[in-house]
Amino acid sequence: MGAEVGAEVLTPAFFGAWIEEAARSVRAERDELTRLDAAIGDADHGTNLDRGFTEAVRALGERCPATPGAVLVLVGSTLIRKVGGASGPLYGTAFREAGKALGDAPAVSAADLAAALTAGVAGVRRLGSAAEGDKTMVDALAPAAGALAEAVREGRGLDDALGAASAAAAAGAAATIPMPARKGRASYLGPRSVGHQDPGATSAALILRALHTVAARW
Amino acid sequence: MGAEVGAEVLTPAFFGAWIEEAARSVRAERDELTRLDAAIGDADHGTNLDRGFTEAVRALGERCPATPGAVLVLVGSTLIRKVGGASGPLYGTAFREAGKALGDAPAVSAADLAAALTAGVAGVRRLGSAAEGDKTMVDALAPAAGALAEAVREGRGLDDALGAASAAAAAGAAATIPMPARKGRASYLGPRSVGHQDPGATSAALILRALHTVAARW
Amino acid sequence: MKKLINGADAVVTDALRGLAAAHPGLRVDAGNRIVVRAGGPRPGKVGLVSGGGSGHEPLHAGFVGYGMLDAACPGEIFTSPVPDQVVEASTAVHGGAGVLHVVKNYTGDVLNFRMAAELCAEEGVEVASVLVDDDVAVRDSLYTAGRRGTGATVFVEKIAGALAEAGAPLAEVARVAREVNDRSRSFGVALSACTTPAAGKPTFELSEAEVELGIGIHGEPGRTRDTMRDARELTGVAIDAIHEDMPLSGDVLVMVNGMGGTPLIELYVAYAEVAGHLADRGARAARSLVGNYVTSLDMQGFSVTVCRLTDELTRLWDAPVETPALRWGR
Amino acid sequence: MKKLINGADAVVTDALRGLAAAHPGLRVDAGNRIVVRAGGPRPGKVGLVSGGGSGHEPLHAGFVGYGMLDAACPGEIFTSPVPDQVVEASTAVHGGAGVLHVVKNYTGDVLNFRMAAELCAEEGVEVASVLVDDDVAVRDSLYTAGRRGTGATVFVEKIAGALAEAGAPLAEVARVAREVNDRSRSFGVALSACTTPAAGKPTFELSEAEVELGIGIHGEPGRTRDTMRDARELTGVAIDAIHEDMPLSGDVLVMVNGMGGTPLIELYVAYAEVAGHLADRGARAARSLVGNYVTSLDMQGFSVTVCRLTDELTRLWDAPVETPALRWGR
Ligand SMILES: Nc1ncnc2c1ncn2[C@@H]1O[C@H](COP(=O)(O)OP(=O)(O)O)[C@@H](O)[C@H]1O
Ligand SMILES: Nc1ncnc2c1ncn2[C@@H]1O[C@H](COP(=O)(O)OP(=O)(O)O)[C@@H](O)[C@H]1O
Ligand SMILES: [Mg+2]
Ligand SMILES: [Mg+2]
Ligand SMILES: [Mg+2]
Ligand SMILES: [Mg+2]
Repeated sequence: MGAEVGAEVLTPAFFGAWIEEAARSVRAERDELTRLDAAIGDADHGTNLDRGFTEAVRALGERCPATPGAVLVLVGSTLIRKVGGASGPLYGTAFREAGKALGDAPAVSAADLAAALTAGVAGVRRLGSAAEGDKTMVDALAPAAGALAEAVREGRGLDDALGAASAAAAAGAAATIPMPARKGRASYLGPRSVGHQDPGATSAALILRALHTVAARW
Repeated sequence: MGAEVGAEVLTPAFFGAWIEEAARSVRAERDELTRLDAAIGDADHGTNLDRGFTEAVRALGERCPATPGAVLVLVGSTLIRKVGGASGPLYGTAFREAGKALGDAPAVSAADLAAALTAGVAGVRRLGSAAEGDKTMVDALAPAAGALAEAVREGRGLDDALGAASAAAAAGAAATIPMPARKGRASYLGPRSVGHQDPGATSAALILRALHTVAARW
Repeated sequence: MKKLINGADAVVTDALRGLAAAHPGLRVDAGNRIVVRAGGPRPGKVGLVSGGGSGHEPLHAGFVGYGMLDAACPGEIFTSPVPDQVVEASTAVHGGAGVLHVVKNYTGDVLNFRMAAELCAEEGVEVASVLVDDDVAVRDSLYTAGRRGTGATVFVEKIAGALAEAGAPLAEVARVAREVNDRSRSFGVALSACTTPAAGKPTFELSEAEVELGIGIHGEPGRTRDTMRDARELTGVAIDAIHEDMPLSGDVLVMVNGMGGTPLIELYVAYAEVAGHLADRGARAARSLVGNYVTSLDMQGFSVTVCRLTDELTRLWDAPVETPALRWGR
Repeated sequence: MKKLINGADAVVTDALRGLAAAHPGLRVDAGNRIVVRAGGPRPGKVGLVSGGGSGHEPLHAGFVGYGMLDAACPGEIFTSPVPDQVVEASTAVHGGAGVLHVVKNYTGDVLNFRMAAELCAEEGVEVASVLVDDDVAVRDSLYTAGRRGTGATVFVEKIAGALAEAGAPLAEVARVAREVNDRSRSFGVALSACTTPAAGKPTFELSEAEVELGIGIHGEPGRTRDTMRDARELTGVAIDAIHEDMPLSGDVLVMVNGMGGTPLIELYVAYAEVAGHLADRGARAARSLVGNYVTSLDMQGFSVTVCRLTDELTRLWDAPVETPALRWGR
């Protein structure tokens, strides 16, 4: 455990395992995500993501992309093609942009992953024009990308670095609770959105936790 | 109290007082009648009769018919014109036939009243073709008419005779509880109508009780 | 009970005011509760009059217009109209060729329309009546008031209305109306009871696991309470009941009708199953209606009505109609 | 939750099968979730494509047909469609004159339609988009995703559809679509929440004494919770909110729309009040729709949509239309 930060140890299989773990985790939390979305949205976030990640796992199984970048681009495209709603294009873009940032290297490093995550978050921001504090998935994704980049700069191990990213995402998701929403459906509620955790930030934290889980046993 | 059975003491005012008392009683029991109708019918018997008797009282106030017969015919016509449903034509016919039986005498005796009630019940039977035991208003009206006729034959006083009629109607209404309905809406329920008191029999008992109440203080 | 009303006593009058405001093609007397086609009676055309308790909207007032009813007499909620209404409506639409009363088979409707018909005769208006009694859930008509009139009412009114519009005489219009009724059967299922404004609470209680099978359209419980099942099975129960009473084959007109509280998406789910069940029995849904046509206030549930078509009935069904709730061809 | 379905995952596909069986004038691809007018694209006619989450029936698929939409793309329940659906629908209806996307203003709909429009452009299909955002309950659009698209969608689709049917070019059809949206406002009130099949329980709880004011069409709570009132007052709240945003005068087209679980009799009660409130403000309900057109599954409640008419809009509204849910003139 604990590969060198600079080492290109992250193979397509690693990324495939991540998506499988994310799919498992989304499936397990599906009803909770839907419940969160019922409170300030339209009660479909859990089913949306469950459908999307199930399809992503299937697509990876059928096509077995040869590079990490191709894995993430395929995941992103699948999410766009299968999820719908706000989260489909947003997560789809995140994965596609992250995948494109990884280029066509056959394996990538933690530093590459950090850069990819940053690129993914930038894609989400561009498409949805949400800033941190708007009570969206950005509130989990952006701190996670920041924490990963920081850990990589500090030369911490992969497990450790992704642990930091996952923790930052979870903290970011929790921090959405007191926020009034300014983007997405929850914004229609104005001040009534306060007191509820954003479903997209919650799912983002799950996806980052899955990444850490897979890294920890890699 | 206790006028002679043969005496023609029952004036238009007596019949007007009866209808007013019946209206009061129906108003007081409106929700209960509707509740009974909800169980085996369509939840409108209380409002139907309340509407009808309110209109009947108003019509009597406006027109002040000069004979008992005219009072009852006006009441019956008003019920037909205002109630609708099954009970409108049936009660309307009962009062109209009873009124016609009273002819144009300015005052009538308990014996006349007994004959009129019998005529009214016959009208209901003819129109609705329900027999006793079918779980309808006939199950309260027929015993009441029978008891009144009997009491009159026995020469009992008005109060006493109408007390017997009222008691017979109440017993008849209660006896509908174990019956399966064979007429009206409740018949659609088949055996499921068993265990509920028929709303029309219940209202018939109320109307007979009102008659006794008025007679008791006449 | 939460309802979008101004008070239990005002519902019918208020709804009629709304109907009048929304449909300039109708002449609505909200006080006397009569809805008539604007333009007055057409000389020589048979007039079609129907009516019944309110709470079944769009039935009947929503079917007043070209090619269907000439007048409707809405009673109080679930209460048949009084004879006066029917007489007034009949004389209003009488164009000299007589009037057909379309009467759903309920004791109240039958008695009030019968009294009205007698009064009409006294006033010189020739009246024929057709009794609609399509609900196969009511059996043993020796021991009941007979089958209820439910969904087939729409078919009878549309098809007889088309024939009347074409100028057929009263006897012919009555004949085809009876034929439609004879060839039609219905069966209804409730997922929840309805709440009348006057009662203020549901007419019965169903748990999450229960349905009422064989319901009518007045919030009364059905023949039996059974376990909740999926759309395929529930529609199967309905089609079985109909098929057992009237073997299905050939081209049929079928309506999947919502009871008022069931959204359209579910009615389409049900229709997909109904079409399949019909095909399994060798019948073909040649014509169809999916939607809320004969409702029971806010009840959740559905009914299925099937009419075995003839060429004549199909032609009359397809003829133009222009009413608030049914419109095509113009 | 009791629903007339075969399982939460099957609802949309099953309903599309039912739609296909009931409406031979539609070509339905239940698997890919595309509903297209039968007969293929008409050369030279602008294609009209809309779509959005399911659960709002008859919107949008019920408005596919002559004089209205050429195609609809239903997503999952309350979930906007994916770009592939929109691209496939757009290419299917493209008759060489371009395609108009009618998009309700929700982040998901906007993003998916935007991606689809880019893909269409790559495939050589010219696309214009009109965003419907009529819901005045959403204020402060700096701090929100902007106004929601609700009832005005029906007006936009009908009126732009009529112009497209008449052979107008894409820019003209887009112009009139935007004009309808600009002249339209909506406000909705919930008496009860809806239950999505996936969630299985109501999205919020309301007591007997409460209503939600300013709701959208996705089961989300409104801007504020308030005390239940009668139809006159509740419609007054809606008209006030609309009037405050867009002063009402002259001839208007008005829709009193049910949210899916409210029976027609109550919608007519509400319409009577709405017509009165409009008259009080000097506006006249020159055209109207009363019924369930843009629903939210089984939610009880209503919305009011008002469009300030021009002669052109009135003429296009009156033009013939032949779809499952809106039909006149043919
Ligand atoms: N403009 C946006 N930028 C970033 N994230 C957004 C934006 N709008 C919505 N989201 C995210 O999407 C989540 C909702 O996703 P989902 O429920 O699947 O879609 P929908 O809102 O269309 O039903 C929200 O919780 C939020 O995190
Ligand atoms: N054929 C009949 N003969 C006598 N009484 C009848 C008959 N049908 C119904 N009734 C009586 O009418 C009562 C119902 O009256 P009501 O609820 O006012 O009318 P509806 O059944 O039309 O809603 C029943 O409880 C029953 O007593
Ligand atoms: Mg959502
Ligand atoms: Mg009753
Ligand atoms: Mg009744
Ligand atoms: Mg959604």
